[in-house]
Amino acid sequence: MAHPDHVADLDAVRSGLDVLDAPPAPTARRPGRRFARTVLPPLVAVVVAVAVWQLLWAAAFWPEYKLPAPLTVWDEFWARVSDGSVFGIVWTSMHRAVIGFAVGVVIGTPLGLLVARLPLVRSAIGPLLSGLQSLPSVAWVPAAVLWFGIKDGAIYFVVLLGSVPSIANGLVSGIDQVQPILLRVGTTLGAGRLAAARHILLPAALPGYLAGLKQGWAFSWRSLMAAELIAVSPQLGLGLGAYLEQGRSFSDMPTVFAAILLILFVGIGVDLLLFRPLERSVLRARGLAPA
Amino acid sequence: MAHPDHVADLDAVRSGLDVLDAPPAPTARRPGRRFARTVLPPLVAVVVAVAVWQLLWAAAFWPEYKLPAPLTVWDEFWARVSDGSVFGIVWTSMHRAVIGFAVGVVIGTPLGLLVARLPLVRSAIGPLLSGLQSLPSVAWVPAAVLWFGIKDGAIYFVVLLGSVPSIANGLVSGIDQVQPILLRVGTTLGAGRLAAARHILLPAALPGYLAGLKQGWAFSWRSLMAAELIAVSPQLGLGLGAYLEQGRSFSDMPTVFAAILLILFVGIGVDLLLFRPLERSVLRARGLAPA
Amino acid sequence: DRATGDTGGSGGQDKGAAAEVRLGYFPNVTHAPAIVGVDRGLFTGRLGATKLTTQTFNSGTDEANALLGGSLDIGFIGSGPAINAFAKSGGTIKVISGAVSGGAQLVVKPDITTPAQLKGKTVATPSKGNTQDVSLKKWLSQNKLTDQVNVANLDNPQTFDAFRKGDVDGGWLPEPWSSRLVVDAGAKVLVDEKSLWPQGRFPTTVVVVRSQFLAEHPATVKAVLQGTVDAIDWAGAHPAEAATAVNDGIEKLTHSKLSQAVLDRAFSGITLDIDPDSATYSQLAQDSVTAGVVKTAPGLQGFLDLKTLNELLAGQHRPALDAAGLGNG
Amino acid sequence: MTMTAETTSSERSTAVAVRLEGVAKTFGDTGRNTGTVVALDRLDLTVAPGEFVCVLGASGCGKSTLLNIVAGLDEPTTGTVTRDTARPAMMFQDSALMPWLSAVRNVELPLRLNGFGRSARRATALELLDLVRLSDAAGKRPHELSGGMRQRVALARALAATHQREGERGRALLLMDEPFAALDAITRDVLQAELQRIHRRTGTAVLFVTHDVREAVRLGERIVLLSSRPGRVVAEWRNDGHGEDFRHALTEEINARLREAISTHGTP
Amino acid sequence: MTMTAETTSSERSTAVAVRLEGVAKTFGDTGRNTGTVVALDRLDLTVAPGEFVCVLGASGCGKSTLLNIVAGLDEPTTGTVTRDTARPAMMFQDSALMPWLSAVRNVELPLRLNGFGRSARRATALELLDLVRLSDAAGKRPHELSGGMRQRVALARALAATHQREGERGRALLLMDEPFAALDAITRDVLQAELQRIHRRTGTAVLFVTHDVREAVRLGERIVLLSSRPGRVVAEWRNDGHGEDFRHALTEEINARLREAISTHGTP
Ligand SMILES: Nc1ncnc2c1ncn2[C@@H]1O[C@H](COP(=O)(O)OP(=O)(O)OP(=O)(O)O)[C@@H](O)[C@H]1O
Ligand SMILES: Nc1ncnc2c1ncn2[C@@H]1O[C@H](COP(=O)(O)OP(=O)(O)OP(=O)(O)O)[C@@H](O)[C@H]1O
Ligand SMILES: [Mg+2]
Ligand SMILES: [Mg+2]
Repeated sequence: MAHPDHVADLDAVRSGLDVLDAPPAPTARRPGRRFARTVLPPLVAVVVAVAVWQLLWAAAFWPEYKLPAPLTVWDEFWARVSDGSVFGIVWTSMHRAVIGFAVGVVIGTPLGLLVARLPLVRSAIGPLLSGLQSLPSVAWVPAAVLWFGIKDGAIYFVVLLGSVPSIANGLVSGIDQVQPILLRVGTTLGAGRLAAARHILLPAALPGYLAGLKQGWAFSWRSLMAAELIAVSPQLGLGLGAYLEQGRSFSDMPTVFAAILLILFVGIGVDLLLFRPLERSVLRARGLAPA
Repeated sequence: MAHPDHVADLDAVRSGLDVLDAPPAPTARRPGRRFARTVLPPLVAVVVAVAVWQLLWAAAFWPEYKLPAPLTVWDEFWARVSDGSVFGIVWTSMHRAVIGFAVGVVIGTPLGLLVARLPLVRSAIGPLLSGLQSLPSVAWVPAAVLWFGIKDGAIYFVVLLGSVPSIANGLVSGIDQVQPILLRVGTTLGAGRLAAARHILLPAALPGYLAGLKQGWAFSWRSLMAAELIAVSPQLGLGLGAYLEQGRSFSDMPTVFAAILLILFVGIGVDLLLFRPLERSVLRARGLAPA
Repeated sequence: DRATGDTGGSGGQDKGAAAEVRLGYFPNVTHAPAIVGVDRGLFTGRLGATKLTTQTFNSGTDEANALLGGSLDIGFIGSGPAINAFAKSGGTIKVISGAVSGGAQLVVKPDITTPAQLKGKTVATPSKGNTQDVSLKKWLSQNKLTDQVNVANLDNPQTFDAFRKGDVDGGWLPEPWSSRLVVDAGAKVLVDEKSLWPQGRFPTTVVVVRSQFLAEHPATVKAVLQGTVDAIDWAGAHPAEAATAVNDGIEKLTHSKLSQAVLDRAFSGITLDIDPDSATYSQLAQDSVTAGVVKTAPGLQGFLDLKTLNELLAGQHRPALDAAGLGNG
Repeated sequence: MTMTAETTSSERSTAVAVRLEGVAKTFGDTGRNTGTVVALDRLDLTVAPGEFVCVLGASGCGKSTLLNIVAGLDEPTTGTVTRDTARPAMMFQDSALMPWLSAVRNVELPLRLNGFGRSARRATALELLDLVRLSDAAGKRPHELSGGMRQRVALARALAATHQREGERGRALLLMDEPFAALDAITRDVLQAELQRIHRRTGTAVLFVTHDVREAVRLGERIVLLSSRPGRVVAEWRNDGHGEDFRHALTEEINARLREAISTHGTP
Repeated sequence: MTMTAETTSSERSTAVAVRLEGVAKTFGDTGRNTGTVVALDRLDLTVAPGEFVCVLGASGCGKSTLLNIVAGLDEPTTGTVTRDTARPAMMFQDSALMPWLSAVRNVELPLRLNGFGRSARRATALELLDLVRLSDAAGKRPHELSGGMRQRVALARALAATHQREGERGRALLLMDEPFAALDAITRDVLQAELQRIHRRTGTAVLFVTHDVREAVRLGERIVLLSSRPGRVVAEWRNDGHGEDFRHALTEEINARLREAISTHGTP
């Protein structure tokens, strides 16, 4: 065993380090460390991915039209950025997705609550929800056009049919995992049906519900991309889905890749800025913080 | 208060009923009751939905081409059944979906485990997974066709890009909700990293993981539908996605509706026959059985 | 320093007849020669021991990608995707024959009778930058209507639905959709694209082949071309039967068929012909610049390779076709 | 099988807070062939209004099941439960705090559910936390508390649940399942005294499950012993004597009877 | 901050099973400004091989934290922990059974993790369940067990974790956090005797947290009293006398000291 004094010295150093490590109060250093921990690794991952791509391309395994050069894609991307059209494209899709998702949450949450808590409703429409989830969005496009016309209404219809079942199902499985003892506690504390849902069921199911919301967001976003293919017209504006389709219909791989990257960025951004912090705070508050 | 004797009588009757209700041993009656509880309500829901549809149609709010008559759809459906082609269609899609999903589980599970347990991996590729989830499957179709050709390979590529991120994300959020005490117990019982994953983490995360699998199945199924639109050939066979597209490309609403119904049926069937029983048994075993 | 493509140029040597040839087309009237040829066994008859595998597509882009990805050898494809794929891939594919020409119209609501009445209205085309889109935009600019008409890009079936619902006022559409709008939805023809081209001919469907396949298996390509010629000749001799045969072929592939009225009208609008209308491609490429969908016209040098076709024609004592300067030189 | 929460003033309902008659509870096989468990059988028990009844019994004899039935959380398989009180407040065997709420908000929860105003809520909750000696842990989440601290928060919460708004009918009933099991002797002492004070002051009827015979003798006005397999009342004592000696003797007697009750069964 | 699991035979490591020197543990603020909690401070404690040490202390004084540190589950903020034993088996304060495993499979789990064969596993597990008087609940899931039954399953599981395969080095160490808190007096009696028997037979060192002074006096060879805020060893007794009287006197003394230790602090 090491000499005690020496150990003590080392410990002093280490505990000194620990003080830096475990902030006793939110210090100014925090944002920097946080950046290093949350933003840097995905950035590194992206850089590595691009490097591999560049290598693959440089090795010329595949002809250019099969795998465009990163630079070509970047040029296309940058052209969209520098002429400003990228902001319009992202904004068009983003605001639709946000509205569609919000409406999906407003409809899906009570629906999920009903399905989870009323056995009859569960067995009647529970499987239907799962069935609807597996219906591809394109299936609804003809009906949407006929019923709602080439308007935003048709797009929202398709998006909602994608997001609502998924959000509802997420809530159902979140609720299914709630410890029954908490509900019994609620009853003895005087919670009625509604109060129990509001004060016990929903907060208790929150971690699972959040997971469902995340998947629901992915569903609405994908459905939106499909819905945006319905029509490209000045009234509807050019969204990400339509931009992707443009690349596709011109057999223009750089545009297709630029669109994929844009969609990825938006997805990653939403995850990093919205879902990740939400999840962290919810899990932290319950002592479930991830490793 | 009611007369005690009377109450006793009533109780005798009720407890008699209860004995029927709470089976002391698995009796032959059970399957019947189970049927009544799990299969009947969705059937009733379907019947109600069809009735409403028929009414809407009969009221002739909308011209026939906007809302086909249930009977017309049924005729189309029945034509496919009676010439036997429906089985081929469903089988083609079904076996691809099952294979794609199985491979997705095999890839997504260790991936999810890594993301959930290694903070570095989590911050590096966690957001990427969510980003990939929100990429519509059609985005991959041109690349898949170029890279893999018109083979099953292209279809599986698209399906995997849909299912893997979703399954991995499901597992991650399942693991995040595991009570840390269980992992500490595992450590004191002598579990190493791998053994802890196998014997504690995965079973503990099972309810959340199952929810993720369900969403993952929906994702693979939808991606499959998108992938099946690429091409129809004797080698590839006609799947549900291609069948739907046929209806779409002719603006043939009865076919579109028949395809939607078929996809719904398959989705509901998979839910009722696979996920529901799995969920029930997992939740039951933990005393979390749904209401 | 990079390869222009693993299948680029016409490298590779003649390896005789292929064991298998993979043929792609659409289940659509504009692909009539392919449907007739497959259905009546005209290709297999000419191919002998070579196995014919068919694949049907819904999107020209996917079919072009399949050709570029090497999972298809010969394809019947729209002229637009063919030009695109050629330009993007640096000559990985070539057009070896025409198949169908004509068959696109601007159909509109019956109360619109002059171009000027389109002001403020919405007209649909299948997708941005495709043949009909370019034609419409060029026509609009010629009529000084650019920016006064809303151009929406919609899948043809969606255009049909949207027109019936009243969301769009017309469409510049290929067959059979222009016929469907006229027959099933009461639209009227405002412009027939035929009237805009010399002799009323413009390429709708052409036959393309992977350059490498052509170099390695010219005999197989020749056999497929022979089958195409047979199909077109047969259809020319039996127009009514041909229409029915196409409809039956479509039904076999898709479980759906066109109504007789639509079929007849659509068939009368198209011409089955092996002539690829070589002279029009430079114009088509130029038009897309005029219409403002691309900035520079793609170079089409080497786009056409009519050698095999001309050999065939020579064998039948028919006049050779000219590549209008887009051949291999 | 009937659960009647009567408030009509019949001659009996004024005399009891809770009456169980012939109550039995069987836990059915949940499909894994482990057979059924008869937790309670033909159990009769009456709690008078304002009475403090302690329940003793071997581990697994059905005490928690009994409380659940009284609280109306479980239905008895047979038998009747009559309750003439307001909704009973219950303190569960495991503290079962809401993991997403801090200690003080856990205590506030019943007040909130019963419509108390924000400031009244906070004041009462802090008072109760002070009572259980946890004022300075008010802002902590359950996972940051020690086992005994969690139990004390649960105690404060159960006490908060007995608070009634003006105009609420029925007298309070408090069901407690080994509330002091995780506490050191001194804290337990203090809280026993507090509980007794509250009981005397408010006239709340208490049904109190414990394993500590001396605790039962200290607190209970009546002590009930359950047998196990099946749970049934096998002995009852009125704790109406006085002095250290009486208590000591009673403790000894109960201990002996408990040992006997347990050893007559194969498994304790 | 150093955790050394030594096996080299220095003169000291043969003499101790566990040695804590100047151990402190501070729980940091997790971002909600509730301030830091100093749970342990400059704590020194040694457990000799095969020794049975009982730890007493007020609720929330840091006993569970101490066990976690000894088990290596938490790192001390400062100080050194030396352990010369095999991986310690721990019984947590809340039973923490795996909810998806039946009672017997919960007990089998440590055996499985340590590579015992299937039949040996089952036999040992059933034996241990019999020891805790739960043979006929072997097939039940945790949610079907009473609180005391769950605690007994956890006890059986902890005992199973002390089983070592042949060739495993180090003597066993058993850490127990209020293992009998939820048990009735009689069952507790029986299990205390069993535990003592196992301790004597196998020479397992035991660090035993309890709130029951009499239990500590009955079981412990040494009894350690922790103060609270911060937790530190404030008194120690060797339980080396004999007879009922010695025990009674010791109990009284410890109780008095405990009361004193607790009342010197603002909150118990
Ligand atoms: N949900 C359940 N399913 C099946 N059996 C159960 C269930 N709940 C309790 N039991 C059984 O009922 C019996 C009584 O349980 P109960 O929890 O009432 O015991 P208890 O007297 O509170 O014991 P303890 O003092 O250990 O807490 C036990 O044998 C237990 O296994
Ligand atoms: N994860 C944690 N985060 C913050 N504080 C904690 C955490 N764990 C324990 N504490 C605090 O440390 C102190 C000691 O807790 P510990 O669980 O060790 O007490 P204990 O002696 O076991 O008490 P009990 O007898 O009530 O179980 C308590 O004040 C507690 O609030
Ligand atoms: Mg109990
Ligand atoms: Mg503790």
